[in-house]
Amino acid sequence: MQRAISAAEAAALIPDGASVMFGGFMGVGSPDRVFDAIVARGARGLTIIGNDTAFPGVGVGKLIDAGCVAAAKVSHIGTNPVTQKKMIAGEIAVELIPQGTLAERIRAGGSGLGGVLTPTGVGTVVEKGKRLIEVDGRDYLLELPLLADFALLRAHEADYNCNLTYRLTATNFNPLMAFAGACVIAEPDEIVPVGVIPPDGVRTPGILVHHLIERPR
Amino acid sequence: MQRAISAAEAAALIPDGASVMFGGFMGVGSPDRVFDAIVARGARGLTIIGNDTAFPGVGVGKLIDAGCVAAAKVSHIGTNPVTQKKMIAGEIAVELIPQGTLAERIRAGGSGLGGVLTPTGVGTVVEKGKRLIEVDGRDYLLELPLLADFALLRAHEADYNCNLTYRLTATNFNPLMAFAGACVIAEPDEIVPVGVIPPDGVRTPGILVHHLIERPR
Amino acid sequence: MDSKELIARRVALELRDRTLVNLGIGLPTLVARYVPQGISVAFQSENGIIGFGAPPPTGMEDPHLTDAGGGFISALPGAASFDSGVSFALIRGGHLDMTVLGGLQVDVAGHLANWMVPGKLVPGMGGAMDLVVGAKRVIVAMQHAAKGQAKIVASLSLPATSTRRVSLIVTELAVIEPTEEGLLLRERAPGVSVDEIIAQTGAKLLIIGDVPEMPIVVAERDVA
Amino acid sequence: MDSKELIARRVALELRDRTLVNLGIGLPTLVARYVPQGISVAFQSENGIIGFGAPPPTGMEDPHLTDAGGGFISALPGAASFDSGVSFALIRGGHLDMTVLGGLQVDVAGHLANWMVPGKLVPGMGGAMDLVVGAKRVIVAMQHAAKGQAKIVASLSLPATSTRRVSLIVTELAVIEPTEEGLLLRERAPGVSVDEIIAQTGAKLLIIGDVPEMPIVVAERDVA
Repeated sequence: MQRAISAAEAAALIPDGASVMFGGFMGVGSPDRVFDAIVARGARGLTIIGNDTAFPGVGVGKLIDAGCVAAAKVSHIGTNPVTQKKMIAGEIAVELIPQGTLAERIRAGGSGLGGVLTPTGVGTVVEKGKRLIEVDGRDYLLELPLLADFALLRAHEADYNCNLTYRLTATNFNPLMAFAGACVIAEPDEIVPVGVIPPDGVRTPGILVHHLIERPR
Repeated sequence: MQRAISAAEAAALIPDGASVMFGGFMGVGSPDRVFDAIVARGARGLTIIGNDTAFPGVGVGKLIDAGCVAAAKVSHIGTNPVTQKKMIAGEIAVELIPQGTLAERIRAGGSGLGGVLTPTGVGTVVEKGKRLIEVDGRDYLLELPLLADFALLRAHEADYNCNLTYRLTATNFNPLMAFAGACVIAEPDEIVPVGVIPPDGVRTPGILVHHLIERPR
Repeated sequence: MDSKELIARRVALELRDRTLVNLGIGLPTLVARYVPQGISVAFQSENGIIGFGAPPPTGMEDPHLTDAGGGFISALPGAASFDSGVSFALIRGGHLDMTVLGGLQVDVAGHLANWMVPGKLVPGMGGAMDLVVGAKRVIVAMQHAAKGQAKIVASLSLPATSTRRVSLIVTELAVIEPTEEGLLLRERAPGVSVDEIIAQTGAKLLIIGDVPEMPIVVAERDVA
Repeated sequence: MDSKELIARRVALELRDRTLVNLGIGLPTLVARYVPQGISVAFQSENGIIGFGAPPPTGMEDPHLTDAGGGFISALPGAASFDSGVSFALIRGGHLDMTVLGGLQVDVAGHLANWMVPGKLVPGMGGAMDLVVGAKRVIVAMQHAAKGQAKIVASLSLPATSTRRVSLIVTELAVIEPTEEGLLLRERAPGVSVDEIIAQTGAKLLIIGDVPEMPIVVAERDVA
């Protein structure tokens, strides 16, 4: 077992230009303390990968506000006018990905698949540049795996082995991203002794997690 | 909410010739009471889809012994000499599928994907008859979705809404198969009132389950 | 009754017992208020829960429990929560009986556009493309026209959400069913004439015999 | 010390601290007994658990908790259980640091065959193909020869498990590393000469300088 690190230490691990997956859905289930530390560090040029860009001043929206982000691969930016403004100004390159496809691409990356075939997006602008593959007379898009230099997770409980649990709709993309970051950093609400989380209660095996952020004080 | 049914009622739902997914790994986490009822009904010509054929007289092995099975799509038959004997005699058509590929094909079927690309099996006899697809210079096999007429699950707890939990290594293929059966039948160890299983404890949402087998008495 | 409420009360009649239903953000969310008596529906929110309920009492909001718009919700007894992979396995895998979505345009082929207005508004598709592809029935709940512009059109000027034909369009003026032959006018709102509907529609409507007034759910329930 | 124990004690030296390791059924399972002091390893069983331990006390066996061979195991504090999809996401996704597998044949290219003997024995590949493709290191732990037949051969006569070159072969006679240039003889068992190894090997071995005796783990631990 290793010690938990501070949010500032985590932010120092993430270099400018890194690709960063983050849990969260409209800011719910996001690693907020790590986000604050990334802003405090003044990171630049990040590629962020997650469901949405939340709201100005909320969740990953703080990174957008502070100019940390060069590119975003997300399913939705409709609730963050700052993202929209920066996209139109050419400051942030936005790739819009259907939400289910985003989930599958992250899962494919984390589980060693070369891609998945999805019916979602066939016949729309989403198919641009992608291979169409026919199976049993139906067309599918070949969607490719997504991986990232870092995966920043928000968990509910962590034990000393880094086993994680999540809470209700704060779960969202977090368990998928735990497989897809070269360095996985989890920010839990609580840290408990080994054995407090029963084996069947674990949602992310601790072996996937490289660093745990210390408990909020 | 609807009433739980008996194992015999479940067996009566499954016609000769049906395709049947079943949970279990060497017989652990298998719907044993439904298996017994299928044998008692004298079912014939079933196509079974699961990890393995367990042992003679154990789990799905009982269906093999009783002559219920015409075809098996499994990853392993090494622990069941009866399966091997019937395969050699031409009584059971066995398709051997790598275990991880079997899991992904079932998941693809249950989640509306047209297939997945896996590196597993490339360059081996497993690739026979399959499309090879190159992504970023690496070859993958296109593995197609698996669905079945029935999915027979073994659960630990079920609530009146059919929400399910599983226990330790009895989990195995059960949660994946819950998405992939046209008719999903779950055999729980315990049935508890709604609310006893908290939302974060549910491993299979009850909306996927069509019938619950009554509790063992 | 304002037009949104009318639409929601009509859409609620499409709910069937013991089904799983996803309601889009905005107008579609209202449908949950009008579930008919005797009908038990499980609502899914694509951010990861089945069985959510009305907002909790003041001071009891849980920051880990919101709908897809980020608004506080509650969980009903027997609810189930899950990750986004499972959520879209449910949606894309054909396990969702019905989705109710807002619309920007629907064309004569029943194709929906609801996720962007190029150069103006680019919110992103979120879960809409998966929902339209995967749900067994797709109901579009929208205002019949916007700023004097017809939203039911001969062909889409906005990017499509899917090439799938939606199941039903419900507006404050009419209920229209896209069919192989075209847009079939099924019902008209109380007090609205067929001519008024035609005047506000940018695509040819099929009209067969008398067009009845739309029924609606009268009672309001405190379900979600 | 019998040959299986010798192999297991040598393979155990390949274990690294803070890693995830999968042990195949049979001989490889023995490796868990000889984890070196100061090394903390998490063992995965592909039927769905990380952190399993030795069989429980008599009468405390849990029918819901077995290894991939169906034998009763226990769970250590901090264990995690999961479904087969997650289990193989771990394996195929590169999250498994090492797997130890039995072998029927390994050829000069380091390709493994371990899942069937056509016409004789067709157990099926189970998880072996995924393990060989996905684990960061693949160790083959096997008897050097079987019934007088070499198992390390010029080319496979049995169906391959994968086209990937395995990382290391450990037998009761030798430790051999498949490399781009061929099979490199790294170590010989205590008291075994290089000539004896060559005589029992069906493929050319690369021999560079003196071949040292293989070290082994001496202490036995009660871990799993």
